[in-house]
Amino acid sequence: MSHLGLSTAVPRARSRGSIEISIGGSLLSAWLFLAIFGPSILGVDPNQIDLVAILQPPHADHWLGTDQLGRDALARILMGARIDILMSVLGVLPPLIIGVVVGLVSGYFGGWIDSILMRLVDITVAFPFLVLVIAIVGMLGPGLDNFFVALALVGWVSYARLIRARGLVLREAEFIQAARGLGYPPLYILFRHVMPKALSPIAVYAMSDAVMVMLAGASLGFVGLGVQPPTPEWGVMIADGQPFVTMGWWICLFPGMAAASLGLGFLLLSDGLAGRLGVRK
Amino acid sequence: MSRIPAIGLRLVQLLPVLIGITIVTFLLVKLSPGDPVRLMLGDRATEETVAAVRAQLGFDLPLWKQYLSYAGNLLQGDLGQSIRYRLPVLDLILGVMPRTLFLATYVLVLSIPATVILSVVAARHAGKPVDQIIRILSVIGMTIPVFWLGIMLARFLGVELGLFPVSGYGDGFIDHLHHLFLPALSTSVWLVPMLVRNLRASILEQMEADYVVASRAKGLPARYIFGRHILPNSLLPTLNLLGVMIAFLIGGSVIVEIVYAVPGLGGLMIEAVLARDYTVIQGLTLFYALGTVIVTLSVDLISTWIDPRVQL
Amino acid sequence: MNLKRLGRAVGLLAALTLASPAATHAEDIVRIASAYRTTTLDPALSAAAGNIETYGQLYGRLIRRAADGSLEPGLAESWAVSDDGKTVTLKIRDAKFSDGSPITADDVVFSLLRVRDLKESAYSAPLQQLAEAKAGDAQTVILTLKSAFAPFVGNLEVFNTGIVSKKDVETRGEAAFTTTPVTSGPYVVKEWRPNDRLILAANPHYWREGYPKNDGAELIEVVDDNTRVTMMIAGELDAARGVPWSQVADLKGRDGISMPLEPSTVIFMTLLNHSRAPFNDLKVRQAAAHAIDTVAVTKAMTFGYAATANTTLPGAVDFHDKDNPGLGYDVEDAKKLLKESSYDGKPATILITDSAESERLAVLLQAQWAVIGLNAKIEKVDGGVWWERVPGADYDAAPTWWYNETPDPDLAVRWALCGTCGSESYYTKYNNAKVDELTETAARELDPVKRGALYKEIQTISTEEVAQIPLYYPPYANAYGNRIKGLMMTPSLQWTLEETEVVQP
Amino acid sequence: MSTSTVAPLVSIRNLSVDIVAAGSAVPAVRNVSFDIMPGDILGIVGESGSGKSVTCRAVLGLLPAAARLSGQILFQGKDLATMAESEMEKIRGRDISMIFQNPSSHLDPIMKIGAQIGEPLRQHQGISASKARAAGIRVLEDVRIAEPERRIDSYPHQLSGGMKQRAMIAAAISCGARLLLADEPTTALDVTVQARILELLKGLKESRQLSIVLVSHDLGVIAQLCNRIMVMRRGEIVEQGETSTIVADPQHEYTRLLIASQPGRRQPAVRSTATHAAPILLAVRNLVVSFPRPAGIRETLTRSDRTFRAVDEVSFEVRSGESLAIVGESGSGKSTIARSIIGLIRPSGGTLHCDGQDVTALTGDALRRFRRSAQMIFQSPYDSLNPRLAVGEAIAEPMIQHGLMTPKAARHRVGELMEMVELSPDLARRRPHELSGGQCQRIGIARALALSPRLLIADEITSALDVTIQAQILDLLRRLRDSQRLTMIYVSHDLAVVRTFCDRVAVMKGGRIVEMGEVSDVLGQPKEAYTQELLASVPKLFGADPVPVEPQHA
Repeated sequence: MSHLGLSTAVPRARSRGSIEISIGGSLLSAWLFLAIFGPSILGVDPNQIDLVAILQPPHADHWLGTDQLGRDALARILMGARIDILMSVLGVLPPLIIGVVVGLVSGYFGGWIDSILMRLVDITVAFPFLVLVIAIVGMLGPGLDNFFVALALVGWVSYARLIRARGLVLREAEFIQAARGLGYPPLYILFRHVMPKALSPIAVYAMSDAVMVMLAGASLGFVGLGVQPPTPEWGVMIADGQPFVTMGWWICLFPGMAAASLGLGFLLLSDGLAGRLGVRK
Repeated sequence: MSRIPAIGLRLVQLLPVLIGITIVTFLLVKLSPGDPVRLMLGDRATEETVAAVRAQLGFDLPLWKQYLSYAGNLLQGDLGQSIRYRLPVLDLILGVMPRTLFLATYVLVLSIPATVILSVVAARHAGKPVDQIIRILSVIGMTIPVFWLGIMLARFLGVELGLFPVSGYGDGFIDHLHHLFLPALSTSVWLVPMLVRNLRASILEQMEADYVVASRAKGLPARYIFGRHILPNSLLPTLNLLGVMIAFLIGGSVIVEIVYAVPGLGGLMIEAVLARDYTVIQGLTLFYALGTVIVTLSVDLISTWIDPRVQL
Repeated sequence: MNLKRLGRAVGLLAALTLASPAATHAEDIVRIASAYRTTTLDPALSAAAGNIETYGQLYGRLIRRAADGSLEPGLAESWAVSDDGKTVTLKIRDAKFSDGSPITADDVVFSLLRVRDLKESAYSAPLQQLAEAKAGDAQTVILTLKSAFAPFVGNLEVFNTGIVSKKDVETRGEAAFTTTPVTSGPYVVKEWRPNDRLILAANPHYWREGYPKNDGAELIEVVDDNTRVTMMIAGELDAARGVPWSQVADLKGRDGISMPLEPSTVIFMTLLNHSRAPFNDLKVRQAAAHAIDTVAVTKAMTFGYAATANTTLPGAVDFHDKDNPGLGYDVEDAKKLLKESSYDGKPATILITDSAESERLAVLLQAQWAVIGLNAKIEKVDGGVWWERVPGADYDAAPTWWYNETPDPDLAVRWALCGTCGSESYYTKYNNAKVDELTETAARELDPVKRGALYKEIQTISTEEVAQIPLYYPPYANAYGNRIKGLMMTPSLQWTLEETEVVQP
Repeated sequence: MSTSTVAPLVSIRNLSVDIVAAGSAVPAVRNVSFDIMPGDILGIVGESGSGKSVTCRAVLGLLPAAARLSGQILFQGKDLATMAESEMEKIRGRDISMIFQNPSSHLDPIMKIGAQIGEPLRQHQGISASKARAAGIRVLEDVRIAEPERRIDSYPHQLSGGMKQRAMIAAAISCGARLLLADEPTTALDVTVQARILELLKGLKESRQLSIVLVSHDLGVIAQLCNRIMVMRRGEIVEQGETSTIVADPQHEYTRLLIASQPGRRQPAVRSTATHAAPILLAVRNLVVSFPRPAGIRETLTRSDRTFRAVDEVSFEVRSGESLAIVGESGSGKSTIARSIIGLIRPSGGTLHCDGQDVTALTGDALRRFRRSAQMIFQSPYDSLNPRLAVGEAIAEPMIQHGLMTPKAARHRVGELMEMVELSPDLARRRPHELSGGQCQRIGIARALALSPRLLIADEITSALDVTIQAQILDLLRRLRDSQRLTMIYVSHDLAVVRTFCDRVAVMKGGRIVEMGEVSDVLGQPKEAYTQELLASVPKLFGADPVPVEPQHA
């Protein structure tokens, strides 16, 4: 529709998605800051048990109250930020890398490699995501490391599909044809020209995937396959705090708000990036 | 044109995938640590007893023999016997499946209208306060853990207000609707935001499509264009997402099923995993795979019906 | 306009769902929810909690245990023990199976030997002393023991000794127990929905006249603790097993719900692996025990509803030594002991399953041990792995619980403290020849006073040697609705379901 | 027009349109006034961004939400500019209709064309679906679609481009509109199809007493069809009047530039015939390129032939220093040949000898080395450049990748190459979207020349450019060709360009060469019917006989 002169006449708003990016970015940076420096600034051991002071409501000594074992909730939430941010990153990155490599190879080279990899994709997607993650974690045993293994085994599929589709489109793009015509080596074209362009939807998807990973982690905690105690992971804090909700409203509320705000940060950044990069989800 | 041969061919193409699935689950379960017999016999069984039962169940055979016998039984329609319950796996699965299917359908019945309405409202007021509110609610819906929401809904709507039962499945259609309302609602709260985000974006994209201008040039009213042109075109990508989501729902209702004590496929799966009930895990996996295949096939069929460009 | 339409749609739906009648239950069906599942109906095949709760409802046993703990006639209307204590003769009453066929001495012999001899029998320990069982006549059973054995008659009340129909089992085989077995107890199986619930109906041929006092029961499996409580409050249950301690106060305060906290033979303790460092060193074990403030742990874990444990045996078994001072909480002493010990600073593995309770216990142990310099790391595994690694002695500490089937301590001692009775002191590999000897002596001793002294000695030795670290004795925290009367849980994990009346239909 | 005795159909007075974005208003149309007379075919010509389409859309109130409009659009005594949307809807499609450039995107892909044609009928006349269908068939006959009963149940993707445009026209005229606004209706079509659509419009004007506003960037198209012309530039009308007057005697400097830029206006290339004796650089023998047919399951099942031949037994030679044109319409296989030559597509048969070396046998490094001597310039100036790379990097990249230069030396060479294509080296740091289409195409040329190729293939390089830019690029290429002694293959659908630019021409149709020879011979006295049709279809600025128009106004 560029023929019309309408869309070109409109000065393209380069600031598209900026509000989302700035709010989402600030949320994430704030959490990153809190995760890195929070625990040492506060200086309270998140695993310090005080059996005399269990389930105390927020007050001067414990700003966000204490939990069922008398541990300081604020200290646990701050330490939990490390776990949850790490979880989002480690839960997203390996599947992303595997998926990108598989998808690129599959989409750009095609042929029998593509056929085999896509059958693998078909097999993997036939399993419902959460059930497969639960099954794998159940098999390997609970804990963060096995959770990441499960995510890597299951999560790559979405990335591979996304990037394969992009690869198929880009393969026909004129600037890629041009690069081939100029005699660049295939792998150079793949990594220098195809990949950067194919990564925009991946970046957008990864942000919302981070939220899914956090939720999956929390759900695993709920069915008893979460992180090893006493690791202060937010989802497990919520799940473990469940039985005590009637005794103290603060126990699940604060980790819940922490998780929601980090999730909000990721989703806003995802939206913002989508707007900025012109990615359709 | 008749689509029967096409569907048949699709099924044939899926055979290697199905075989792959059985191999993957078989290995996944077999190579993992933990002894199912121990769980089956309880705390105080002796080692001799455990060994005897293992031998009886054929767990001492080489892996490939175990797989072959499993695959052979499958071909005869025999999914084997639950190690834990000593009941045919097929009976166990068929016994709980209707509940999960009912729940999944219920979720869809709640979610699809909500998705369409919310997306349409959001897209038509893109950038305005209504849109922002829907968006914020979506984000909240997506970030709240389902089990947390489930327990809160049960406490508030179920216990405090006494509007809905907080557990079980009920007897009879109306009773099912009543019992499964909260589980379905809890799931929808998570599902709808995902679909809304997708459909809203899709509608906004279609609203800028050339044929919309062309339709306006024909003098068609905006509302007609929206309903007759923009919406059907927008639904296609969301339909594909929905297909993925249904497959997810059928198995992924685990958490909700546990919170609301709805004995369904998800709960059976978790129990089977925790108890290492190999045969049940394998049977369920096969069912999930079949379910996914059927859903994907249906989505494809609906797509060809909506969009003549799509070929099977 | 679209919001309006949305509102209308929701309203319509709500009207539809609200208009439906609340679930109607048959008038005197008792609804009980437990986290533990029924996985088999064959009494010989399982010793898991859910099945233990179920067996008693289906299979009548020779002996019954009265509310005060004394033994009273069951299917055996009388019994006599020979003077040498080696022969037990039981007179079977004129009773019928649920299919109307008579219960004979043959069925009794068949049932008992099945539990003792079946390859897959889950728990043959109660009948290990049984040398021979034979039918005297149709109504008489003669049991010969390997040696005199004081607790034997009491063992005929253990959960897996229920009487099954020989004919039914022999004709239908395994299938008899996967659908609707012929039963001898108060109920028959109306429908079994595995992974969901067991629906029981009154057995019309039950020998106890006028029992059960209800038409049937639903044993519903609800894994999540909160959900059971929510269901209880919402009035969807008559009884909820295992209310989380945190919710006990809330439920106690609610109208129409009672929370009696019934005595149990349950003990929470932590296993210690005696076969490898660090806990093969007595001083390390003692240090570990002294490091734990069991009173505070009891309070933190159960909000004070449980009693702090003082010996290695459950508080509610006979001959429990209430006067044993226990190991005591003394951090300085613990530090000193640890310093004197062979402990090299390597972290010990605390192995737990995914239960919330064992997780919290593990965290508490870890924190309190850290105070005296005993390092520990927590390893959470699923039940299958736990049950592989504990018997294989591949752990250092494992907080868990167990209960005793009978008030008599014999089985408890054999299970948890005896190194030569099969379970190697609950897989701790604790092996004290003196304790083993005392176990056998006490079992043969028929005089209760003397037996008491022997069990006291066992408790003293094993507690001082820290066979395990006892933590607390919790009561059963079951909630009951006021729709029913007469339902309780006996210390040995049996519902008094047949005594239960529905008073407020 | 001042002496008109007939009232204008639509009278536009002081129309201005601003597009508001990010708080600032950008003028798209400035203070434009003109009349559309009954029976008029008014041509609005201008380059991209001239405001011609915006003006056209403003008449029907189809501007985007960001547009701010002032001035009057008088139609039947009412001002369309201030009319309520609900009123406007009654006029659109009934009194005034519009058709658009790309029929594929302007038809709803998932609705049968019959329904789409019937929509305005049902909307404006409230008739039943079956009556609308019958009426639709009649309109399809009017726009001369064969087998209308069958076609009415087709989906857009089942129709060819020309048929889709006819279907769109059918929808536009189905309610008997008096004015048809045609916004670049033939730009996306092949030249022979374009000729037929223009013919159709001309016919409809007669048979339906239709007035037409034809918006186009192609002065030839306008001149051929319109009796009046309005030339727009940067949102303003620079000149308007009778077609013959304007073409023969343009008053405004810009109009003169526009006319001068028309390919047909330029002098045929005067080239030495010495190339006849030059050695053969490229020899193509029996070249076949097959593609797998996009097979549905049905085809897979029936095992019918799953390939089609895009290039079918084609042979030709190119001598050193020569410029060969390959012309043809879309799907004729001309681009496929171009891509086969540099190895982007692997032929399924035949040979390609370049400098005596069989290109089809080359793989890996050998193929990469060969590519230094044969380079290609692509159609879309923006799409052929990686949007993330600065244009300087894009030019340097081939030299570095082929190990011809160090990055530092390459940077220096980039400056030279940019000057060679008449761009300021200062632009090297810009990214493609920061440059104009013409500038990007110059970057594309510079990049192709970076490897100093002997053979340069230009694939439709000017079709995405405005005509004045097109002329500049062709002039540049001509100079480079001569100074660098390049052998060229010029792939195009534009015969007018070919006539002025190339020595020899091969006319392709359906994968085969139907006629080949010296440009002057083939285009002067075409022997094949297809070549004749092709030539006849080219809109001519001069000698065109504008549509006879009844003198409704003097």
